[in-house]
Amino acid sequence: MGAPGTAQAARWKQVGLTEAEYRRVVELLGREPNDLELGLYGVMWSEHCSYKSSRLHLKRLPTEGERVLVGPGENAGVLDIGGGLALAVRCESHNHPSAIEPYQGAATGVGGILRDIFTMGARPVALLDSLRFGPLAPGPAPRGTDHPGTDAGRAARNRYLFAGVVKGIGDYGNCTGIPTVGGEVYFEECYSENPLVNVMCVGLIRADRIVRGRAEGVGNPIYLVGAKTGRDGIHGASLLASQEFTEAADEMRPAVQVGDPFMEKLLIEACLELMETDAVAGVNDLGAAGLTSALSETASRAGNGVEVDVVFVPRREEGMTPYEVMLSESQERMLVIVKRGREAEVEAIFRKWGLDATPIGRVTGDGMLRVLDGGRVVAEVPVRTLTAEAPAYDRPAEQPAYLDAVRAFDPESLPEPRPDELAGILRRLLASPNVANRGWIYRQYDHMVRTSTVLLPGADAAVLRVGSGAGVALATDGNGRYCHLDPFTGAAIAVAEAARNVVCVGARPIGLTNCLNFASPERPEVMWQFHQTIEGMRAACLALGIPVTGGNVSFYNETLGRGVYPTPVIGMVGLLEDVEQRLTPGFKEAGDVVVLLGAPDGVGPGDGVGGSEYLKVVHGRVAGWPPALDLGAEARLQRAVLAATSAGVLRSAHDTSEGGLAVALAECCFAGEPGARGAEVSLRELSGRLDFLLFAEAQSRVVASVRPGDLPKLQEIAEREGVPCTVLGRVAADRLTVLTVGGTLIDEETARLEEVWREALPCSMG
Amino acid sequence: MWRAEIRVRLKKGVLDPQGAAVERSLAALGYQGVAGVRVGKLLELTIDAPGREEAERWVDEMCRRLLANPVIEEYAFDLREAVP
Amino acid sequence: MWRAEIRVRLKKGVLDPQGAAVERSLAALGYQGVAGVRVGKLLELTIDAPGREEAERWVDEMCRRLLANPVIEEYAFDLREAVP
Amino acid sequence: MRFAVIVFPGSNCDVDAYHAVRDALGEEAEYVWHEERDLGRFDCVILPGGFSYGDYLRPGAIARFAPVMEAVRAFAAAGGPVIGICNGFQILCEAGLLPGALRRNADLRFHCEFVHLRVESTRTPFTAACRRGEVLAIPIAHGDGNYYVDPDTLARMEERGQVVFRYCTPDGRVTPEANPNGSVANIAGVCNEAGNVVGMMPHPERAVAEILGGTDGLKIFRSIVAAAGERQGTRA
Ligand SMILES: Nc1ncnc2c1ncn2[C@@H]1O[C@H](COP(=O)(O)OP(=O)(O)O)[C@@H](O)[C@H]1O
Ligand SMILES: [Mg+2]
Repeated sequence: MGAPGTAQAARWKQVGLTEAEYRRVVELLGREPNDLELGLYGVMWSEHCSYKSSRLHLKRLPTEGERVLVGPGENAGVLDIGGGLALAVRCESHNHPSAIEPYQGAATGVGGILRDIFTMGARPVALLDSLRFGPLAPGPAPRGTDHPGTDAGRAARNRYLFAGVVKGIGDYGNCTGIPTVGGEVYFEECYSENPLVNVMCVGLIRADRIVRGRAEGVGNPIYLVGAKTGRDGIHGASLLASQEFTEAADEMRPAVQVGDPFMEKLLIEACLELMETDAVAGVNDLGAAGLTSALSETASRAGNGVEVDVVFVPRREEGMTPYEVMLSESQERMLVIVKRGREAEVEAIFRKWGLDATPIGRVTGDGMLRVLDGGRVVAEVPVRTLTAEAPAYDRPAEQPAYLDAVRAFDPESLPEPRPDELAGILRRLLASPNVANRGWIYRQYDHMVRTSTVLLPGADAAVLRVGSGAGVALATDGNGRYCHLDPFTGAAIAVAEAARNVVCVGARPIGLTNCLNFASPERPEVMWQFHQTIEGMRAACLALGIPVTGGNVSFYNETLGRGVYPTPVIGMVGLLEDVEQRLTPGFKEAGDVVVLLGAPDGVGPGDGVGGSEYLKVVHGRVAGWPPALDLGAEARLQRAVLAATSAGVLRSAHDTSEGGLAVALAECCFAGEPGARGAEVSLRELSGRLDFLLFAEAQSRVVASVRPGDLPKLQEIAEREGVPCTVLGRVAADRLTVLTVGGTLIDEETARLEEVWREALPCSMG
Repeated sequence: MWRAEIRVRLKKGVLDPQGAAVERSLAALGYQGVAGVRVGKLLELTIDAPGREEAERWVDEMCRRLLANPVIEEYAFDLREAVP
Repeated sequence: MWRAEIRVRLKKGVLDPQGAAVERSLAALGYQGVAGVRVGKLLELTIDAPGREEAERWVDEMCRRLLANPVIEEYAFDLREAVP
Repeated sequence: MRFAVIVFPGSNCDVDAYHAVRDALGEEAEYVWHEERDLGRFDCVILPGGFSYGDYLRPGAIARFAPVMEAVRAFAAAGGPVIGICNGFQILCEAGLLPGALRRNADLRFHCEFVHLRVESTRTPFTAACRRGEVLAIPIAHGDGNYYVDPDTLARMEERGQVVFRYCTPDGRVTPEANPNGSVANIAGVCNEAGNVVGMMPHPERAVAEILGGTDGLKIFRSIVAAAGERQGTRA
């Protein structure tokens, strides 16, 4: 073949490579690749599979810790939780497929993350979902973003996406019998064109039974098990997630895949039964880039080669080419590398579960990925050139221009509401979709199946009971608006808040997984945001002593040049030695003392106004600096709450987040026991603007309640840890009352406030 | 008044887990010669339109906008005049 | 070879939550003159039978045994000869 | 007592039912694979919740043809106590062992939450230890729990005390607001004419410990143990 001409230009473009990348392929092979080989490079070198824009930077994340048994690089991270048990943890995005077909996109996202977990030999025990959509109701754009406002059609589309995604996640999780125990959702203009759907899964495994995704043992047979292979999603997830949305998205539509949760359930049971036998050398799920990725990753991790013949691959459709078979992203399939001689045992297990299990090839020692079609070699490339030697870019980065303008905002310039307006503002915030009760979502998820969920959705974190008497706390967090205003701080807050949420239920954070959702890495501003985010996460992880066990990067969340906010989503895992010590946010008994742990106004007056829900909902602006985060203060606060928990002093705990102190207090009332669904608090001791005290989102604060007699003990602990401890007032029966020097600011029946908060999402969704 | 019978089917090539499950179940019940089972939707509705042409246009529009999911489904329909 | 198109409908008098939801959504989209929306199932399958009569008998049996639930559903089907 | 927990492909509350019997109730339990044909060694059969065969076509439609269902039928015909929970209820209806059918929830959404049930009939072995009118707090988790039966059959069932549970308010009133799924007459559970086969959408196996939010589900399992004791007593 001659020098690449115009005919060839189309060649690399068709598989999503650049000309330089194509030349690199030729150099690595020492020849021109054939069409199939080029297709292999196309998917394996896609952003989605190769992490080519992020790989160099992700190395900055701290990944070591005493509890980390498996760090990044495998299908999931694994954390030691004591008693011989471990947790496999992973988070993944399914943004692009969900934007095209919300129900199937989200459902197959759940399927994919489940496979990542049971691939390790772990039984999936919980799912969480972190979602971002555009606004559910029409409205103007806030000042400070370049995203357009929301018209009626756009709002209807957003509701359609939201409803479809929630149903997709629910149906898949419910059918497979894995409880969806928590998550989060935000609504912002920037997610209208590009919704985000991140799903986290946690699995339980004996620490000495971890299975690796490795093609070990030359001569071992390679089995493909589960669903038959169709033309689903060829160039689907991998290419979709590697290029921004354009009008051409329409053409990609046949790439949508349909999930089969029943098949997945059978796969889970069969694979876990199989892994009990010790007849397997390695297991890997088939995800993006299908067989190609599973084969090259397993071979690469083991330093081996693989040879498969596509004629053996069971097909759902006729006339499929080797290219289609190798690149198909059909769901619910697994690759199993079986120890030679144990084939019959393995086949019997899959037969019992009614699943196909077909030998398609074997492990070789020559480091090549060799694809045969009826015995004839149709592709042959060194495995490493598809994986380790894939390109890695240090793309140019530059601080975005918009930052100067949005940060010029001065909180003091805001008109100060009259005291009699504050109750109305509280009601508006409680009704904001970013604050309102999420029951509309989590009621659609079976969050109780497996009867391990001992703290149901609605608290700061979910708690599962595990082993004998221990508990695992799980939460996700990530405020993209904060990251838009300052990605470093926003990312650090995401880590800190996720950890704080876990701490608020009495658990010690032991590790995190994450999903980084960004616009196009080819834009220097986006790359700058990405760097800053990584650095912010790093700083928070180091300060709080929490290792990163893995994660996922999703770039190209943009449409026609307008991208999503930089949105890191943190999935936190916490451990309670004694599950009976778990804390809940609700007040327990009238007369208990209500305390605020942490500095009431953060680092100073006006802290936490920038980027707040108050600023957006009431003043129509997205501006300022996000709340400041003093990592030392955060670490002290978390230590104090955990110390008070061990001492058995706290009756309730809930951190302040979107909506600030006033919303946090209201939520403690809503979750209160009968007769303890109110509070009478006073801001008399606090100085500063009332709207800021009530609604600013200063970090590192927790609302707690204690028996009056235990207050001194709590104060002592707080003092020892160096954490401010302000007595706010008392738990009351059924009203939320906020007083100040001048008189009563808020005096509302809890039930009335709760109605506003509870009805907001159901009302928007009809 | 027109009565429309709308048939919504999964596009060719799109996986139909329900159809596959029904096919396996039929085989287990002893119906060996059954193949190609596909499960779709059947929608029926009455529409008040001045004439067949309008009824047709409206039903077609409804299918595109709501009743079928163009990403994975295709549709077809019949109309017959109904006594109100 | 015979291709069967089977229509499974909720019996008259059995409330149809899906139909009601579709009707509400259509009204919200501005289709005022739509009424009586019912959502059923459309099953299609190929059956290897020596003749039309056998094919008919078998499909009818499948419907009674599996494809429709007689407590709430009724069914009807068409057969046409298919080239294998 | 020895409980059989039937496992269909796609069952997923089998483990919970098993543990409820073993750990909370303190009786024996054994998983029974859907291909087995003999239930002779058991005193009670549980058809657990989940999504047998993915709930494809209709929930329970495919599972009812499993080989084990012949044995369940025989066990029930001999007067043995059988309870279907959620998907198990759907399977029993599809199999014709219980009257009626379960349609899609009225709002087309899956509902997972604690609800209140009023015990309407204590003539079944599963409610014998409850009081009539007693209110139980037990979770539901289903998308197809909208019970339907034609009016004539319903009238006959009411007469014979075949309506076992109804959705109600915390203080026991049967209101439309307390009905989570649109079931006729707020029905949450029914039994056959003989009273030994019960189906219910709510999950008693999820309410067997304080740490899970309540123990009302245990009353149903305890009833069956008590009823079996009595039966043996009368036989002796
Ligand atoms: N998408 C979701 N799926 C499941 N549960 C959710 C979802 N969004 C929020 N929740 C649950 O609702 C509760 C409140 O969530 P959120 O307001 O994000 O809490 P916080 O402010 O403490 O981070 C939590 O228990 C959370 O797990
Ligand atoms: Mg919180």
